[in-house]
Amino acid sequence: MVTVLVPQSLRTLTDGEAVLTAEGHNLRAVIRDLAPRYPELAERLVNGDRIGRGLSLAINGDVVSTGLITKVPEGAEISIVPQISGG
Amino acid sequence: MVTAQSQPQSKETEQYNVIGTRPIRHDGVDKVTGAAQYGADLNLPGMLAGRVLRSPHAHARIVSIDTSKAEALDGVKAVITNADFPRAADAEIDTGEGTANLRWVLDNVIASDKVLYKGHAIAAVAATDHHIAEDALELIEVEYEVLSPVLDVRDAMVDGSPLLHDSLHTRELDGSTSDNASNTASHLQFTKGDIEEGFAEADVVIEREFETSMAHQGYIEPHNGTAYWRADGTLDVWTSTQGAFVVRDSVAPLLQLSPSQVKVTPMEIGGGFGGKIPVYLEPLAALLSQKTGRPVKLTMNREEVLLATGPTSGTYMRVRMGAKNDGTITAGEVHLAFEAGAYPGSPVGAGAMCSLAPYDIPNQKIDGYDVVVNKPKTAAYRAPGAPQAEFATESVLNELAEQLGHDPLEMRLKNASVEGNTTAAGMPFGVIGNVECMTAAQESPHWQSELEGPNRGRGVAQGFWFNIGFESSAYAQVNGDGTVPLVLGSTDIGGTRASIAMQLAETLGISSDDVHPHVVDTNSVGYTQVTGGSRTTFAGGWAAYECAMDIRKQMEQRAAQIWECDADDVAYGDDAIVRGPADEDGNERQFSFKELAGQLATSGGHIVGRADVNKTSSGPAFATHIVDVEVDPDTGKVDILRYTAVQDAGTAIHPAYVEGQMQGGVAQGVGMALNEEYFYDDSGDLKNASLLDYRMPTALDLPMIEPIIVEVPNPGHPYGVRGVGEVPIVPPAPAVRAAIANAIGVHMTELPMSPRAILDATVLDES
Amino acid sequence: MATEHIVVNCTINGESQTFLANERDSLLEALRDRIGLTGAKEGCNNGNCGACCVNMDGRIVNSCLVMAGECEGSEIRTVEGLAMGDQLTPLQNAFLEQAALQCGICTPGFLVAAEALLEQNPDPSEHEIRYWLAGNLCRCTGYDKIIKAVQQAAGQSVV
Amino acid sequence: MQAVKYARAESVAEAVRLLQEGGDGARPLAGGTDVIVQARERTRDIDLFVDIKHIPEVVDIRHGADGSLTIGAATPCYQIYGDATIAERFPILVDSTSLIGGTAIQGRASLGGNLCNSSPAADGIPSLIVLEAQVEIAGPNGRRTVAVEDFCTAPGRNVLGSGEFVVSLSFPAPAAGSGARFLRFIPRNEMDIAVTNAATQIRLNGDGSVAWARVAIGAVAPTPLLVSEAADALVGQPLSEDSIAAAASASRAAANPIDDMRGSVRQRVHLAGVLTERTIRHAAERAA
Repeated sequence: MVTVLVPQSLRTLTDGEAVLTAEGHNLRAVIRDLAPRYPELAERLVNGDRIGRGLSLAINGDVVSTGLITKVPEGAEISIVPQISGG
Repeated sequence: MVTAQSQPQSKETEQYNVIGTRPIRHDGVDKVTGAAQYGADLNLPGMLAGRVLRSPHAHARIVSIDTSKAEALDGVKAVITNADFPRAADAEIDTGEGTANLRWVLDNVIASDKVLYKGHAIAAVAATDHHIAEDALELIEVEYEVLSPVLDVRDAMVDGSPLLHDSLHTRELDGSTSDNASNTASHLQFTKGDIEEGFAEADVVIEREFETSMAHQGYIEPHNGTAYWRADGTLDVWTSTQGAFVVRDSVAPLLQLSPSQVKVTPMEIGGGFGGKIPVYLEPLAALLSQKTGRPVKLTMNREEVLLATGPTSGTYMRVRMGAKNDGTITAGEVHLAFEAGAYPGSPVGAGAMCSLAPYDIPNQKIDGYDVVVNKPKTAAYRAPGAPQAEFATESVLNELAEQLGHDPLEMRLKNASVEGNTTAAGMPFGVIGNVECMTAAQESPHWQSELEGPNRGRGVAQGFWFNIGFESSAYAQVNGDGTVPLVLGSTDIGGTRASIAMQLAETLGISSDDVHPHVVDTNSVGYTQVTGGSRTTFAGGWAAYECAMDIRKQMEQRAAQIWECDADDVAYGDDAIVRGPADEDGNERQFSFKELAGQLATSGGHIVGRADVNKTSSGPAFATHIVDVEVDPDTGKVDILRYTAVQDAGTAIHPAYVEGQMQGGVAQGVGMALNEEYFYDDSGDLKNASLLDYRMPTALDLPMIEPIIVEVPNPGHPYGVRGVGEVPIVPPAPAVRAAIANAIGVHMTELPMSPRAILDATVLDES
Repeated sequence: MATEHIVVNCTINGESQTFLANERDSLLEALRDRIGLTGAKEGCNNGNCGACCVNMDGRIVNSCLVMAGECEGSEIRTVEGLAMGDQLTPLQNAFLEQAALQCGICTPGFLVAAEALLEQNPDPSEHEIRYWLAGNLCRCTGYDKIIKAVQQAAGQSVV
Repeated sequence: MQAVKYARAESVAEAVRLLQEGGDGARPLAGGTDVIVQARERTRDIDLFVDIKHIPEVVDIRHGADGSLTIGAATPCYQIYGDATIAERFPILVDSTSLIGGTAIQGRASLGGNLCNSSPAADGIPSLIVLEAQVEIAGPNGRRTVAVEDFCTAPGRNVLGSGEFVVSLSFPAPAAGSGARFLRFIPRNEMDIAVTNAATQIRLNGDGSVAWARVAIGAVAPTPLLVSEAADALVGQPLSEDSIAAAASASRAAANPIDDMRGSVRQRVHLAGVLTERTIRHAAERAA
């Protein structure tokens, strides 16, 4: 099981839920697992083969750069954050 | 005067042979003899010189452009406008560390129907000589319908203010958009706990408003771009960029080419700080080259750099924080409105996530707004968004400590984020050096010293930045003499050839002088992300590590082949000795790296190591800065008397260049704190577009900057590296503000805290 | 707006040179575009950054603020003329050892300016170094290591 | 860069002839630190530079037997502040010339150029005014002399007519008991245009009272200003907090600045007072 932390701005898509649980070996699988319960969130998190527009996903605090196929370890915390760029 | 503490304090590095030493950088001799070739130094046979015509208005509709007189001028070979480009698709492209709308990228490169800031490109000319190209600009006739500009972020957010983009609607993070068109491109919000409950628990609550000006990266080398569109349809681009692959992946779709048709060669780069990630001139040079069949070099002058390339956002910010008498912070509320410039994309998201990150505050509410205004499109600038946001939050925290009578470092320690804490954005912290930086600052000679004299004050502030990972590649071959050419895709902006080569050398157990790093074009190395986000030594070093491990494995196999034994029985030691099983006579068999290298050619061929890594565990960076100032109360001028910068580097690969990043970040941060600002008049004309009036610190404006490197190794990197480049620009402004307050009792609310601003807040204050 | 060319005779890095320049060229443009010496850099083109610093008749000047025609009969020394073959000057070595450069674009100007300082003041104070170099902007280093490199080249102990 | 030609004059007469033939687009070229930028940025129409640096009397420093001084208009700043006699007798000229631009600018920039550029914020002109400098001008009708405070007429404008240029600046010998000081305020410590600047020359009687004074301020009006009211507030009495404050107040009253990116009206008026006060104190120290 993994935990998905939903920021305030996205809780409109989860009926106000801030912490979700899901199953899945990679990000795509986790989002698929969420889809029946939170279809709008799942739709927002995916854009074709990519993570949804303007968003990044972080696993245990590390922003992923390998997209939806990134592996998710058991017990991980997944954060949904806006895209960050560095200088 | 303070002198540098030149060695890292941690003993961690003693386990290494190369890491932690200070070799001469590999590209050093070229750079002290004038031999290094920067973008503008390129000279190709038959090359034409180009110049760009720019808008004199901040906001106007382009009614017509007549280039005929310019085209008729002797020596002019081509003139282009937006109409000469293929129609850009309404698609997202990868611009380095994020994405951008292709149509907006093209419109920023060269305006289509509207100009959105003074200096917006309108047309480009190629001529036999740059003097002629300049003459030609004066012959281009443009008719404008001048529109009212929007120059202030709060004005821009008001309903009914002039709109930059009729099609822009406010987008929430959840994907919903506003009904009406707006200059507010997006809004995001993070919360944690119950903010009102948090304030109810507080004994003291402080709320402050802040305004900060746009500020420029200020790299000394202006932008440049040279292109040669060959008869076979392939395009060569040479440019000063932080990311050659990003240039390729921007230029190709703008010109509707395949990435395989575009080769980008990164020239030496004269500074970037985030500002040399976007493309400006390269697509123009390419199209001019296509039209003329000759190589075309475009260069900007300084005025163009300041007018039309990415500064960082000006802002309006409001922060409210509450704490108990014992110093526990109970609530933090942050409102950030960031100027994006002419197109959406300010770093407000990062600013929002950084704003309270150093502290474990149970109740938080953070709002961020990305707002377009008639100023140049902002670009990344060293820890984008963090210097502004943390200026606001650190300033309020310092005032809370002052009001409660707490030592500002003690109060920070009491509330510091540690491993396991989660930020309001839902990001948990792993192993971080937040507390370690604060403690090292407390123990520093600077903090332990007394500051005496009238109008003098001391300030302190903390800084946080994420750091990023992403993709990097490395190839290395082993030569017969045991030297190792290393091929990299990362532009070397401040010593990364050395810091990456040192990690390869460490892994192979050889001297860094035996590694010869080279930065090559996009066809000659695997995909490598920008030199930015404090990622290059982290990710490039990791690629070098894996590349070296690949070489080690192949050398074990080769030794086994030579010794005719099982490869599993051969081991490459960290001392660069390859050991095998004893021979039939019981003699130990081993090769030194050089010995085995010498036998490669005759034992089956050479060895090439390669790696392409895509890592995420970049490890956040923290810094604590202490500054002493003296304020002249009659003139409002602030002098920096002493400065100490503490920072967690994870592991300092080349400590001298780590110190250099820290010192350089301080200098930029002090510039932002004291004098650097975009000064516009009401018409949107930037009045200080020169290095005379855009006042970056000179050698006479700074003391020696004492660096203290803390090393809390990043468990997510083979050598514990954390990025170091960005976080040191974060604490200077709030630290200087606190020092000014300590000196003269006035809490400034704007950046820069220029002499004018300080006089207005003191002797000329009429309120 | 006709463009005319002028012939200029001068000594550059010890060699006498005759070159053809556009009459509108600055010394910086002549060095870079006509002679092929690209060590001096254009940072601002109006005398405010020092990246184009060269030595002209024994004084440092911003080569962007000298017309090519003014160089007739003068002696010019650029960053390319500092080292003798592969023998770097003590200042060049000090810049490398002190890590006094990051991106390196300002380095040629700093070297030319600091060499001139040490010629006329072999033992400058920190303030004298900072004052002399105030017209040379560096955006990467915060100046700390540049000052130390000059101190090292002056034979001063550098911590 | 505009299409600008370059000509080198070997004599005053040749310079006058070249300038006259060149008409409105001809400009004398001394250090070039302002005029080359103006031609490059096309802020002024220039099609001919007449280089006056090869005319001996335009680039030299002459000390008169009576203690007077003549400085060729194109003499670069570094030669002025490097002249031991100037440093001893006219230290205020060192004040001004050592802070115009950076070292590389000082290798070229000149007081004559600073004067002829006629910027309200020029860092040379207030010092010239309080030293009572006379400007020697050569032109088609021969030579004439103008008091330096009458030279500038508006920002970037001055009394020079067609074919005229400044040959030299002459300074009377400083009287015994006199001292002078120039200060400017800039946000950085170097490489800036003055937000406001000021110069004071003061002569003290043996009893410490002020015998004579001259105060000038810059960047607070279309031209650098001679503020006689400030001097009047000092003369005839010992220097006191009150008299210095009165002089500062006179400078504030005389200041009529603009708001721009370099300073606000209020800031400049305030600084005119601060710098007047400071230059008076420093000038008195030098006089003592």
